[in-house]
Amino acid sequence: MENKVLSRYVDELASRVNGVVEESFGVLVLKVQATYIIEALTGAKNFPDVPCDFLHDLCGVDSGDHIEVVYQLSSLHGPQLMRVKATMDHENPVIDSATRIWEGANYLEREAYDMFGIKFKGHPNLKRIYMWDDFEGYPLRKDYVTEPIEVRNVVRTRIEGE
Amino acid sequence: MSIEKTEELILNMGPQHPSMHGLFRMVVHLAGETVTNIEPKLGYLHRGMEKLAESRTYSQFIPYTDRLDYLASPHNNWAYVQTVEKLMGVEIPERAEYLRVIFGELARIASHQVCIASTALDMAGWSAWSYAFRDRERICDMYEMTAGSRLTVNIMRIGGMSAEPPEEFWPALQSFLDDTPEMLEEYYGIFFGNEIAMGRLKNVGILTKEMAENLSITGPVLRASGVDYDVRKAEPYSIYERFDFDVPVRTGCDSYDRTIIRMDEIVESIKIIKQAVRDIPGGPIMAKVPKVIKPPVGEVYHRVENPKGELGFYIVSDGTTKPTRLRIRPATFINLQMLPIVAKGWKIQDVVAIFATLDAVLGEVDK
Amino acid sequence: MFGKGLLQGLGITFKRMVGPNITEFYPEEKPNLPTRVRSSMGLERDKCISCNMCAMACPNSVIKLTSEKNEANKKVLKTYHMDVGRCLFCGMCAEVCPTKALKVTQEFENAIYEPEDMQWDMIKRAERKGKVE
Amino acid sequence: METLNYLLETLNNLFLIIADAIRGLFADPQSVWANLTMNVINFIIVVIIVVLAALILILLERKVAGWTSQRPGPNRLGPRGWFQTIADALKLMGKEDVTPAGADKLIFKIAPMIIFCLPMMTLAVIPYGKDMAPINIDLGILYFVAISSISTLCFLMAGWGSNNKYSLLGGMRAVAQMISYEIPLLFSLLGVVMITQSFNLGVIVEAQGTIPFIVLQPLAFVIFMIAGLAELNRAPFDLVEADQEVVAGPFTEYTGLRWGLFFLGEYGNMTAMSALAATVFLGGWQGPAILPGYVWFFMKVGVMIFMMMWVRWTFPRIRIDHLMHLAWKVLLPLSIVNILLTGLGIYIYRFVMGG
Repeated sequence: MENKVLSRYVDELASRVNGVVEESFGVLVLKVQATYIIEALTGAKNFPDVPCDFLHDLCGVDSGDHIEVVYQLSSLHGPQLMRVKATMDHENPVIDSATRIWEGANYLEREAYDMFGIKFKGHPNLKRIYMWDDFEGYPLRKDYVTEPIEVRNVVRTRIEGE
Repeated sequence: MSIEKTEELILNMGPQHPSMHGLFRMVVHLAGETVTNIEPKLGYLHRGMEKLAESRTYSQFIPYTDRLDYLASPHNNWAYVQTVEKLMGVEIPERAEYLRVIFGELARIASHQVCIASTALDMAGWSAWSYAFRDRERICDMYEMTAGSRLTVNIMRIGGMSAEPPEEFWPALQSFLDDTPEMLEEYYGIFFGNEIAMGRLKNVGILTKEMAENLSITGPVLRASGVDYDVRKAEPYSIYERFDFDVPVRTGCDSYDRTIIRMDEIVESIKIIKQAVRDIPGGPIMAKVPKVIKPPVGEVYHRVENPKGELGFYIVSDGTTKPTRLRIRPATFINLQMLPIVAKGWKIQDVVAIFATLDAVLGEVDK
Repeated sequence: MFGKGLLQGLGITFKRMVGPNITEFYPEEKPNLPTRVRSSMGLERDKCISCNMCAMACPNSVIKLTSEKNEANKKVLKTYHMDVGRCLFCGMCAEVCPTKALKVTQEFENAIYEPEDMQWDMIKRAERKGKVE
Repeated sequence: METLNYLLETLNNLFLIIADAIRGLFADPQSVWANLTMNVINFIIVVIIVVLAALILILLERKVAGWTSQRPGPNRLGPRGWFQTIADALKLMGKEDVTPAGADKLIFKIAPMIIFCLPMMTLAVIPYGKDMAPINIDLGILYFVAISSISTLCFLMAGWGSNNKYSLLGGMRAVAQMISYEIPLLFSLLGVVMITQSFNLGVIVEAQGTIPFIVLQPLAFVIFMIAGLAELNRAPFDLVEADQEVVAGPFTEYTGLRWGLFFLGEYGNMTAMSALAATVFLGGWQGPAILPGYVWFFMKVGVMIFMMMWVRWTFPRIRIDHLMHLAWKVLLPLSIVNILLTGLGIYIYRFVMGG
């Protein structure tokens, strides 16, 4: 019942933001272009009756030809769950920051920037969070090359007479 | 003659600092003793779990989940294996579900004991620390006799449990459950009932309900801010809907409530374990799963109530033996965002206490 | 009344002060570990069928083994190396072993002085252990 | 019975007899040279007391820490670990003496030396038995408090000289805390001074022949203990060296024996403060004549020290604003009330007794 109401709202929202609605394991997935993300998220936050007003998670996904930002939305006042996916260009991923809607997106967006190089417009402090500042490359992208174990695995050898 | 101005003192706390719970580092701006700004710096324990997952098979990643929130490793196993099971559509045997609940709740107790202990220790309550750790040892013993390890337990497998608890497990569990009221009384007597501790924690570091919701805070920290939300009730996973328990909520929003709510949660966990021990059926502990785990193409998100907040796994599968993308939603990483906001204007001692009440485990924060 | 909690705390610590100790006197009294404790790995060479399951189950590619075929065209283990520096001690290798040739053992005193000692030659270890006992 | 009494009497005056014997070696027992010799001997004895007390107390502290958390404490070296501190001292001597690059070298180096001198100076005025004060001065209490407050300076010197932000914070905390607690400390002693009408510690002990002042001045004793703990930077008032916040405060940059001197100084000060408490409130060397006076005295000091350790391993640390609040808004008014009540009591006593 609840799900039907939510599904109706999501469909309405999808038509507003040129999105596609899918369902995966009982969760509605709304796929939009990166330019519509703020509209989609505000829309989801302000659903009447079943607001998806809690940003549960935000992460980047590299699907080969394009980069996605996945927002897991839920609510503290009901069982509704929703997933919003914003697709962008692989070469130059730019998206609007969700920090204006949820302050909690701050670190998550920094992490996504750190790992995928997604630039969040309007983020208050978009710096690398895990890797050091002059680290090159974005580790979780599929085109990031890791050196083999033999190169990384430097073992000190015993010096004779020690 | 130059005019001397007062300056902010910029103090670098961590990564090597006694109260930074591992390898947390924060740059604290101080005006005298008062904190004007905090910049947390993360990444000193970053092991690239999500990257590692992409080069491991689904079952090979289970030991790695132990290293996330290493104080409650069965819970991490649980969240991960349930996500994969959801993706594959595996039904697991009843007995395995009950055992998972027992181990998960034991892990919750152990984790909360460490939280209480380390909060006490960060305020120099040495004895409270050692008593809580003494009692946690008994849970570690139970892990050890069942799974063979005390900290990184690695007890769950995709489709069930790795091992049936040995005979001596059940009496040990029973005596632990019987002793818990006494333990809690002791923690209360030595730490929570202490006027100095109350003075240190009460009305310090207020995190209001609105702030908590806006900052995506989860877990006991959220419930101490007056939000009645627990994944075990809101979206019952595993067999939690069969148990009768309450979700403790406190409305103080301060450091004291963030800590003492964990005492209430221990009481609830004891209730759940008692019911699980009463109802546990016999039977196999492992479902029939293929030797090589190959989930279908798809994506799944699953979350569980970790002792420290909501732990979520988001797996994108392309039909091969290795996940394309495995995202871990770390609870304390997101909870940590409140530290600079909440601690502003308090003394440097309060920052240490507030950080302790967050119960951050850097294995989970840095992944 | 203010001070009640303080006195209660003093009472608890005094009770513990005069009460019994809980310390384990480790080097003098060895702990009695449960048999499932996975502190190190032990190999029985004769049981091993060189199926490579352990190496495949290992999350960190710790195990490297080679085998050769004998007269009866059966695989026989030739070398078996573990790079314990990378080992998580998760016990997955022992769990998948079809013949239980690889087992977890309770030898926990694994501290060594040199990094190269972390390369365990499991066959040699098995032989050495046989001599000691 | 006669012989037993005689034996006790001898034991009680053992040190006085020895002192007389030494003086007797000189042609004129009251000459300058005899006095000088006695002073040197007294000095050596005080140094021995400080060092021995520190050695024993460090072990005892660790033992108490162990016992409260259900451990045996150090138990490796010697019988039940009794030689642990000696081994630690040897280890400290063998360590490299590091001076930080940006340190103010002179200040950095003399701070531990000064703090080590203070307990010796303060312990010199304590009467260890009947007529057994190494230096018997009339302003004993004032001297004691004045000297012990110099340690504030040492903490600030160490904190400033280390060129470390944690140390600086610790040093600043030390100044704020110790100067605040000086006042209630001295005020709590004033009640006793009013009763005995003397600052001389010997006279104060003599006055407690029938009844120790803890009975007459319980409030003053409590204030003295709290203020004394704060003055000594002991838990729950150890904000200066709080390892969870400012790591070790002023001692962060010290290594080896310099750090050891701080430790010796801290435990020496602790002994001195306990000795003052035992002298002023618990009756010093006064006690049933079954044991010599100095044994009673050291037993009382021991009890005080054990109390301090017990408190340390039980309580969490207090916050800095609560600390100031406690000093200025609670202890100071209470100690003034105590002085008022004492004055009133003396007045009533005199009125009743017709003095």
